[in-house]
Amino acid sequence: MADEMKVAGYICTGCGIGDRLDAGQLEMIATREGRIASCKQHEFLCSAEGVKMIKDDIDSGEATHLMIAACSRRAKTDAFSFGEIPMARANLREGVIWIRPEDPEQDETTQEMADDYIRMACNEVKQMNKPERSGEQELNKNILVVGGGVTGMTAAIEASKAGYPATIVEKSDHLGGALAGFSKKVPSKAPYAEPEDTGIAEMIAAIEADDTITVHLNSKLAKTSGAPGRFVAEIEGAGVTSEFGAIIQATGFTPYDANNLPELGYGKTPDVVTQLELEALVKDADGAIKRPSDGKEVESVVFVQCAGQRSTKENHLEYCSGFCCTTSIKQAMYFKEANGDINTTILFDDLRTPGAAGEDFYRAGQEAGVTFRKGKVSEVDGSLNVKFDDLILGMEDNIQPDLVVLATGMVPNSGVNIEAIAPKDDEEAEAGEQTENDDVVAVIDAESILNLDYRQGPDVPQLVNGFTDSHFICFPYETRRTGIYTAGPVRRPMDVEQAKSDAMGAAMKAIQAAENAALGRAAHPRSGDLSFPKFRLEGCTQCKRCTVECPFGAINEDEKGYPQFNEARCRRCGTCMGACPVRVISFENYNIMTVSEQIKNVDIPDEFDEKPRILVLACENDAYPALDMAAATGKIEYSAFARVIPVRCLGSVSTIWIQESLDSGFDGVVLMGCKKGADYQCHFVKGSEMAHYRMGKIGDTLETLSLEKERVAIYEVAITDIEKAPQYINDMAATIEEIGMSPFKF
Amino acid sequence: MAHEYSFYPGCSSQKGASGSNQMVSNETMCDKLDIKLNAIDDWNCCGASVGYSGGGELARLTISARNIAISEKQHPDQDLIATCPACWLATRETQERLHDDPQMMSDANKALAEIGVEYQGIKKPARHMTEVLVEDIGFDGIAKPVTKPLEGLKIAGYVGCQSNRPYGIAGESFENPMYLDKMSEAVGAEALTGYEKKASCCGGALMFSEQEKSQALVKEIIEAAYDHGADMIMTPCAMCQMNVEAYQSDINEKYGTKFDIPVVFYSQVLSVAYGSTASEAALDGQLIAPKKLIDIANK
Amino acid sequence: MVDVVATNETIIVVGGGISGMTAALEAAEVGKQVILLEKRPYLGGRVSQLYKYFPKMCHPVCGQEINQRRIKGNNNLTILTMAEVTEITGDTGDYTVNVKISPRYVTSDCTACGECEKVVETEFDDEFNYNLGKRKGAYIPNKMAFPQTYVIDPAIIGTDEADKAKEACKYGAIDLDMGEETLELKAGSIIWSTGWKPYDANKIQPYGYDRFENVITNVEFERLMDPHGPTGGKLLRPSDGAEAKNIAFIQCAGSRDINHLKHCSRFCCMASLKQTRYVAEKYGDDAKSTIYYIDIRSIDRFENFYNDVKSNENVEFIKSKVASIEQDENKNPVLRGVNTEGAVRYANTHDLVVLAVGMEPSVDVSEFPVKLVLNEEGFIQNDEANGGIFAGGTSADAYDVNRAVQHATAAALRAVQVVNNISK
Amino acid sequence: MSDLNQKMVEKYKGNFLQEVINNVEEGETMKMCMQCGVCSGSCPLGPHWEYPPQHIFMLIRAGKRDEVLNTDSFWNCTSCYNCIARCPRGVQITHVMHGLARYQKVLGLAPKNQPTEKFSQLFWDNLVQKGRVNELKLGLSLYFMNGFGEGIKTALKNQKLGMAMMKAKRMNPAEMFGGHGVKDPAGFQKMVKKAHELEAARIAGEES
Repeated sequence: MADEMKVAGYICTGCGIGDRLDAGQLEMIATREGRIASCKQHEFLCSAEGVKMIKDDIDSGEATHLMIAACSRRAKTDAFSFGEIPMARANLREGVIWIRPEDPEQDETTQEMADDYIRMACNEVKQMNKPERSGEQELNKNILVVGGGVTGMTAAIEASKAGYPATIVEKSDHLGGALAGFSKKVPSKAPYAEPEDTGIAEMIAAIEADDTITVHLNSKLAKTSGAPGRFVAEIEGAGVTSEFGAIIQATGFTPYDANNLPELGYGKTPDVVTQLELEALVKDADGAIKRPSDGKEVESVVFVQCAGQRSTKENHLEYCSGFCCTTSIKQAMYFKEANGDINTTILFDDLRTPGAAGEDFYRAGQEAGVTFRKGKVSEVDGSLNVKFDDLILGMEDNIQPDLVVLATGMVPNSGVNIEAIAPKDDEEAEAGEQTENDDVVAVIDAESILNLDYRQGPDVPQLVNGFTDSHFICFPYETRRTGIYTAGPVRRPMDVEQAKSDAMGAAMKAIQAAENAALGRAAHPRSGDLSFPKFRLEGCTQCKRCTVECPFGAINEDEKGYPQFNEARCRRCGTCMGACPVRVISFENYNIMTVSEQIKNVDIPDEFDEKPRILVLACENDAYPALDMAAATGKIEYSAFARVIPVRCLGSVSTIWIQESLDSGFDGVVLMGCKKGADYQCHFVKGSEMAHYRMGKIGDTLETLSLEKERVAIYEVAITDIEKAPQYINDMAATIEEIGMSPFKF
Repeated sequence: MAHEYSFYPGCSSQKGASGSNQMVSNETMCDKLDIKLNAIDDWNCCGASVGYSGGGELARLTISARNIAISEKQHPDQDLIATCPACWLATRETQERLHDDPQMMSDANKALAEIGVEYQGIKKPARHMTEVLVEDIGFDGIAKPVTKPLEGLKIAGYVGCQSNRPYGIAGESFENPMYLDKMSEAVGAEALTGYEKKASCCGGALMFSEQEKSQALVKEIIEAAYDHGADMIMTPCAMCQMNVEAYQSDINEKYGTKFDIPVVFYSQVLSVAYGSTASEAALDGQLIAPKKLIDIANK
Repeated sequence: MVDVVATNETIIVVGGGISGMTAALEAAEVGKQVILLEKRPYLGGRVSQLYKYFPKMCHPVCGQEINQRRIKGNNNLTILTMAEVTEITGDTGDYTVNVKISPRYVTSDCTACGECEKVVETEFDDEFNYNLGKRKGAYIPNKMAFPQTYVIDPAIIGTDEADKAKEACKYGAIDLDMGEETLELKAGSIIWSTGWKPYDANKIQPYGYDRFENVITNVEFERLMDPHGPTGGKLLRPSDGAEAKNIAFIQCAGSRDINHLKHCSRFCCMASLKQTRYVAEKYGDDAKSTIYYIDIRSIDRFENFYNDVKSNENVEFIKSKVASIEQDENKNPVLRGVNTEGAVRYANTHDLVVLAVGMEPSVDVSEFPVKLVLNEEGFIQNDEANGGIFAGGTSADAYDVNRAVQHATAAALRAVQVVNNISK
Repeated sequence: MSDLNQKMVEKYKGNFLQEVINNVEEGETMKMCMQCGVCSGSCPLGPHWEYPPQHIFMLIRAGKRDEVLNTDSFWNCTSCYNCIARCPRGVQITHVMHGLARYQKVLGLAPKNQPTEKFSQLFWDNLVQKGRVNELKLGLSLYFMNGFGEGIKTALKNQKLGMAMMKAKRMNPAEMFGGHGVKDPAGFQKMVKKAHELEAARIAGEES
């Protein structure tokens, strides 16, 4: 195919576009002003026939770039799908006729709106190129699993079953983790009535029998560098360095330190033990369970739930570890199985045995004769006297058992809290990095786990309560370190069955990361995107903005301080592009120019036409769909003076675009991005936050232009804000009416 | 062809007993519906709902087992039915309890052996008279013999407790049973379906020992019936009938109310709709005369 | 005519809710051929009927937009809506799946321009809004419906209403002669993610859902709060359209109850806590919420959410399974019971009661097109006897969205394992 | 303290839950109680109970033997079965309440002058005499259960009702003499006696 660019335009006149707009004029603007090679009209462009017309032009070489003026880029995607061919879509339906009233008075401005979208699309597509695979890494199917507990072992076994070799790095001298120290586990199968074998032995056997699984005991990661498809891990202890396609972090938990609970008798007498310590007692006991102090057979045992958990006291855990209620029931059953006459009492606040498995097991415990009392324990003294407030009987009561078991919680082994130690770039600090991390509890393991050779720190970012969870409800595995997935109690508190299931999910994502890295395809949420950031070294001032602001820690710095992009780590959000003050970062199909050209080519009527222009930069994930849906209601309108440009993420917005638009006579600019902060909804986690930060500084720009700061507004918009989003645009229109037109119209 | 059943009348449904009006009207109703009730000879009391403390579990179960055993001997292929909810409940409970607990079963038989009776375990679950009507006769069947539709008669169907809980009538809910309402409608009366006290307790046997507490309950039952504009309250239960009808003057005295509402058995209502005379329907057995029903009967 | 290529390396996902979508996408994004079958005319399932998610109070459609875009950009994934599995035969690595596809009467030529909807007058209960509102006989099921294609209600087929719709369509996208189709698909592995349905509140007799207008369910409450729901987001109680400002939430309505659902449905505690936040957001101090509970089950960081709600003095917690509900003369529900903490007897009048009904498997045990190992509650067990058929999401247990998605991702791996072992 | 009561205290050493499970009608089922309180809230005479059923179950688990065996709460049970119908855990509450009342009585701990306790005994004695209840005699003995003077008052108070019942042929003076009964009252009594012996033996833990 010829190398020269041939932009072919196609204007659909269906869905009322032809009735509401002068298609002839649009076609003329496309060819004369947009200066594209050809432009055709079709009354039903998304029909088989219309699509064939386009395909034929592509095949005949008449079209190397497409300008499609029809409905929103979100609509009819099946029809308008032409592989990697650069395509711009002028949104004449949702973007123009559906949000403008059918009213002769308004026809002129409505038409002007459409005219501009044609100009914008024609000039946008000229700046787009076919993205090519980076070819940075080829397929590496090896999965690195950090941690050899039940989660890690499951991940390795299951990855291997899918045909992906796994390597387990375990810091201790044995596999099995915490569960290896258990006598039995909570039942996983109906009728969920009896404790069942931990299954650890079988798993270890399976791993030993599997020659695609490598195990390094007494080992940890000295250094991890690279990216999905080409991670390099220096495994200290084993003394090997290997390459991996993806990483699963299954480093589990550390039991909460019961020494923080003297009021519950821990430390005062050996007969106050934690759940994990009891497991050991039971494992060692042959027959009767004896208490540590004097070896007396236990005839009465009390379990204290939520020991140091669900509490805001200092050094306590605010969260609920979830597994402890069923664990205490299971442990009470140990005693009942040994001897039905042993008194077993569980003192709880809320009994948390969710699901079918949980509630069945609770009833099984009752059947077995376990006593449950809703009671708040105030004290356990050295003589094992358990004082508590029985919340049902409304009375102080006490029991003096032979053994007290404290249900203490899980503290994640999530390594270093990088927000706490990150090189505090002033800017970053102000940007309020990781506000949701204020309430991190007891960082047990200050030692790094992954030792990532990343600009942004050695471990995966932590979230609420120090766990590494993604905090995405819809996408639980999305960590901010591409190709590194956390699973098990390090991600969120969980029991054995959930951990095993979690391990499988993480293995799924890891396999996916390796495969997609090999193809140069982006990971979630822009799955499959082949574009990736390129940068012009000559222009770079080594200011480090990009390396600091990348939400995914994708960019490192070389010794000279130049950015090193790691495509496979990149999520293609463009935050780096937005961050770069000298505009050296770009994507083939999305860059400073694709937007600048749209801005420049909007027709700016002169001041006295009273036709202001409002630039709307809307996040394509939420704000832009919200505007589409507003249009679809057929009831909502927004100003005909608005020109909406979708952006990958508000984080990708370069302040230059704001400046250019104001220079060229735009009267106002509205930015719409996703919610930031603790409950962020930004699909790139930090993008929206960065944008807000940058816009905080736009004031200076406005001052130098001696423009009112009201001319630039930034909003958090949720996808459901189909009234608000248009309203923000109309508000800007009103503001402009108030403060008057921009003086920069030439 | 006639439906035949083995019948357990119970203490209140005896000549000259508190529920004799139920007994009489039930016989009339059954004639009209071609239902043949074969009373079991030599039945004994079921222990009712207060027998528990004097009798205890085993003795209570044993005396009911005796009835069942006799019934099975006398009318082998017939369902055992009762008109009295307490009798039915005690009998059915006994069947289940002895079925579930072999120890209890053998103990009961040891006691029964004293009189040479043996209980062989559950064959057919005991049934309540209303079950027979609803399941075997059906509401269409109930409507068939009607010669005097009870037009304009507003009836609050008061189901009470023991015919409804814990077993209840098939397909009915414990909280809002509808079968009495459907019966009323089947015979042309207006059923006050929204009557929210239809399944609440009248105090049962505690009317004798805890009159004040029980009458407080009855007051609400009657009040609600008035609120719905009922002409009368209709019940399947002799205990309910007695408690709700007999103490209205006491309640009036205590609460200054002016209660004077008839409380009848469904068997009396159906009998009248089937053209029976007032005495055939045992309407002369009421303490508060159901005038509207009597007028229809006398037409 | 639907034509789909399927081999024994194909993965079939049954159910297009959040779990099914996730399982299908995760498998497709690792390069597998996937066919996603959905019974409804659109994807999204139950979550699309929710207003907000806990704990972030964000909107389900937000994640749906991303998933829809993942689908649009993925050629390995085939979506069939209005499709039901009628039979499954064969074994691991070699299944034959019979699928019935009901007519939509609208082809892919539909541009969603909405002309047909304008001309059709007949209205039907809107199932998307749990029948709280009405929709036309030609309709797009919801504003985020995917595929963005209209549906003609079979009930108007053969009437002049249908003809009117057909005429109104400029694109010949309406095909009234469309008939039911049946497909026979091969598959190596099957992911069963048909999800859940709310427990039928009519069965919970003491609470009179069937008798009292102002007793509603938690899923209905979601629709009432949604600005795009039947009341435009106004919290209006059914009996008189008055704003409800004293709302009772009854936990374990049908759950943890051997007379109904034996299991704990897990999500209902958090759902009710979330719903009290809706009320607080809407009315601030002008409204009161009361939660009647047995145990509050806010596990892991949800505990922080629970603490936030507890710190709101307009939310009261009463440890009690409500015994019964009656209705006063103003149709206000009156709740009777005993607060078991201190044995306090109450008769509380509220203006609206929300039953936190639980989840039961949407597919009845007896209706499974293939024999699977189920637990007593009807959830699919993770059992080798199930061969290459795996549960994904709430077909396996009662989960919240996050757990369901996590579980579905794991299910995707199980399926991938099967087909990878075939291809190698 | 009665011998039997003493014996039981020693036998169960504070494990009152087990004592109840072994000796109280349907006592086994109360293990499943999860303290939801639906029974307490469903009881028509609930407000009159010192401890409502769910509270009693908690007391039993907490080993509060005296509190439970000294209350007259369960004598308020009207046998309406609301609690059983609504219990989410299948606890046979009505029967357990009956069972506790019976057990309290067997241990000789029944509260003095508990009207329902007295009446239920009268009722049982009455039925055992002839195998069927003699309502007239029961009525009269009921009036006089609190002594002669009381009886006259109650009798007069209820005279109107009595007359009305007779008029309605729902009370028969002839019942004073003979009245209904089973054919072999003696046999019936023997049977009941045997049953009581067996039950007593079981509670005492003797093999029967």
